[in-house]
Amino acid sequence: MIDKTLPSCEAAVADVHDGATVMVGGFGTAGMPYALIDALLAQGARELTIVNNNAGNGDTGLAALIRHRRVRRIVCSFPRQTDSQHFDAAYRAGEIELELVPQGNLAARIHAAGNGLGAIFTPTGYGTRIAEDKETREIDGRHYVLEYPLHADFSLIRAHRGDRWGNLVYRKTARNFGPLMAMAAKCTIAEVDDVVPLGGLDPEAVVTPGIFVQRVVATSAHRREAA
Amino acid sequence: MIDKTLPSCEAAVADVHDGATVMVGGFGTAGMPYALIDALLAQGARELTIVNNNAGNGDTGLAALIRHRRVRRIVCSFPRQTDSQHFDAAYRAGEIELELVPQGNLAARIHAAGNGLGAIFTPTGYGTRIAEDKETREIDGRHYVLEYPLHADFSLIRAHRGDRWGNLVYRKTARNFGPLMAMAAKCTIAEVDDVVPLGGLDPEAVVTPGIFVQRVVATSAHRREAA
Amino acid sequence: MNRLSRDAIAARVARDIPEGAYVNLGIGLPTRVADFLPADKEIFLHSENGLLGMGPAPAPGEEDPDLINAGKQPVTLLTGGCYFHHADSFAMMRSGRLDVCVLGAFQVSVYGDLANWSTGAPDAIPAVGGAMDLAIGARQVFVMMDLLTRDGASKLVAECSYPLTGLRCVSRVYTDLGVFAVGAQGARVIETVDGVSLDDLRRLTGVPLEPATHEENAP
Amino acid sequence: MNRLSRDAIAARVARDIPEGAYVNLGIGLPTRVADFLPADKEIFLHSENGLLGMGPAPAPGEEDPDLINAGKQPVTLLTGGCYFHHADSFAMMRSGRLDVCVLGAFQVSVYGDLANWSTGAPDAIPAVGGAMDLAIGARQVFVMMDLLTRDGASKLVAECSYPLTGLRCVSRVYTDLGVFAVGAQGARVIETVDGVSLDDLRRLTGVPLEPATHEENAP
Repeated sequence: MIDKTLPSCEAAVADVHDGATVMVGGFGTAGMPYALIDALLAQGARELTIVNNNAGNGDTGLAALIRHRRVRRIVCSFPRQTDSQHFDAAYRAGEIELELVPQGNLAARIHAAGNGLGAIFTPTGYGTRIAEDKETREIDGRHYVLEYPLHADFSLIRAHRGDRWGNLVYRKTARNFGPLMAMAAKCTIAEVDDVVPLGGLDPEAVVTPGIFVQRVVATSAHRREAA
Repeated sequence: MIDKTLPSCEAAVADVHDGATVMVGGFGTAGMPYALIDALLAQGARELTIVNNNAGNGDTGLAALIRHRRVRRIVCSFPRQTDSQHFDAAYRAGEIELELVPQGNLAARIHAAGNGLGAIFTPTGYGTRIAEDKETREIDGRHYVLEYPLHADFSLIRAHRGDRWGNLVYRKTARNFGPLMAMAAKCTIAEVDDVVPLGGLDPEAVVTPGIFVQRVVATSAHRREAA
Repeated sequence: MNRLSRDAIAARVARDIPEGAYVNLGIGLPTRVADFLPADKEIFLHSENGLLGMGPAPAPGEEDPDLINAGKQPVTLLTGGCYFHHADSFAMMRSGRLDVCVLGAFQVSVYGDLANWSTGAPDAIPAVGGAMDLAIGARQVFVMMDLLTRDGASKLVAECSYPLTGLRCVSRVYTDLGVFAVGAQGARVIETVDGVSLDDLRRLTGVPLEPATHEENAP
Repeated sequence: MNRLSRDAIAARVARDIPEGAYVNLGIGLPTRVADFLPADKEIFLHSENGLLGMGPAPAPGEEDPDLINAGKQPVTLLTGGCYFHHADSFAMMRSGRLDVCVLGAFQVSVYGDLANWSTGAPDAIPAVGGAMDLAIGARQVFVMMDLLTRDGASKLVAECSYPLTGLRCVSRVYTDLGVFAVGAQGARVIETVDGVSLDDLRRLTGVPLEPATHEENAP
């Protein structure tokens, strides 16, 4: 019997190595896998490359990882926010490297990795600083920039429900980057509100098929017994 | 009030012009929009370029379009089957042009159009006849072929249920190319078993958001009243 | 000189959005356009974080942290709306499915170049978000902004001095002093607010301005 | 000379598929492998037309024309299986998520080149389907075939004469006379059927063959 559920976030992130590239789901706080990030913080891995839309909000989650100097490099679209003080400080101190990627290109590059493509020509960013030193090409009268896929060693994502085969559904706009990041990592770890028995998810409505997910952890207080 | 439903397939395909590129959903017979194809046949448009996984089965649907010499060119992955006699005859008579595309590249090229990409580097077909005369590139030690997006003027697809905003859900493996083709055409026409009232589809389970669909026709005998 | 309030600019933008349009309202000022869309018309609001058919803010106490817009504010979903992931969401943009996108700007050139993501200050932390994707991803990009900076410099310019967000992407500029069509032909004045003349706008902006033709007047 | 039946070859392939593997069984002969997968192990069958967790053929009368496999035969879905569109389905392949793909072949080279989509006959109508995607899309590509054609020519060759499906993509070849590892090092014999010697295989195939090392024996 295949059971991808794990009893704790600690167990789920135990093998994240120093220097790993870790995608972290979420747009702002919606879909942010807080329990997995807390576990990663406690686990202690360093020199991480983080891929997320933002660079942390407030003092918890991704912001805490940055505050504790676990992040060497961040790939994101919108680091600067009113409550991104820990990133701001690390960046100004030269302690963190930033690769700024337009949000749609970020999604497309993660998706390109998940689709096994070698590179894509995307129109976003053409003629701007973002495309400086990048290969460009005119195709059918439109200008494109060549962008490469973003792969990860681990993806930490938050979903609504999962089953022991790793199938996932999300909740509202907390879906955001989760399904893409699940496709782009060697090891995808999902924290979910509930683990449901096999068959508890409508096969027509599964958003992330289990083939993209290696580990599932229920983090809700009202966790249910799995199949 | 926006209502994308139309009373008949005839009305839905009335403006398909001679020489149009028409994507036709379906893998074999699953997801094949038979009623729309019949209407297109009756409508009479000629010199069509058809994009479908196959090149018609038996005497109906796509096969009938070919038999009636409406198709100048077909882009597909698997034309030759035991019951593809109408394509076979037209091909051997030099009356139809064939662009053979591996099935995954076909999906990826349609998807690239739907994603607004200019081109993609895909590994499939590298080193084979399919890639002859195509640009190739080695990226991170793997070989890729440059492939261009497939766009369409019209996509004719079959879905299970739809609403007046064009949201669609599919049924089992009849989903296949439908969601991709909906994204790649200027005008997507969906035949559905039932039009349901707005709100009748779970917003978490909508597979094709209405933004990708221009026209919806209920073709089931047990058609319901829409919202 | 008469100036339109920000709400009045938002209302003016709303007038140019037809029923059935798929529309993305950028973070900040453009969000206000939603308040002026006619209640009797169905217009589809897209939020790039993954929803279509965005409704108004929820009643107090009804906020759901999993249901937010691109500005990370709580929103609602209309009946008939739906959710999707980021790749599909930006596919809608990149493939030209959005009819209108409304954005703020630091500068817009008479040719439709847009600068709205960075002032280029050397010590600023850069952040682009979805701005570049939106700039190139809608059939029509509407900018709403004050025509002048607080220092009186025109934000409608011959050439942007700030870092670009997108090349030749803006079609209309809605300001407190007038509405402009921009593009390959240069800037055209579609309308001015009461008491502001074409010559006033020429003087304030310092760029060549002509009245819009009949065709340019049609949004 | 002893030869394995096609079912026996299928059973031999099935032995090398571990629990939890994601597996695509190509159209035709490879489909039979499903009949020999152990009932007490969970193995995930993928069908490229858009399902994962494919179950056995339905009972007569229970067929659903909307639930078919890549060979267009009616199938079932296991509890816990799910549906998806073609782009996601081929994303699973291209991004290396399939552990094993089992394919038939016209020829396999000792270096793992595969020819299974066209005989190259000038009057043939070409059809490739998902063969090229599958060839490059699984972590391990297993080929099952008879070692010899009806005319006695070896299908394990130094270099494919038929049009290629994929370069250096096959890892193992399961035949009626023996099992081979193929790859950069050339062909190695993992096992022969009873009564067939290594020298017999060398003579029949005409290609250099060595016994597999311990490492090469591990699937």
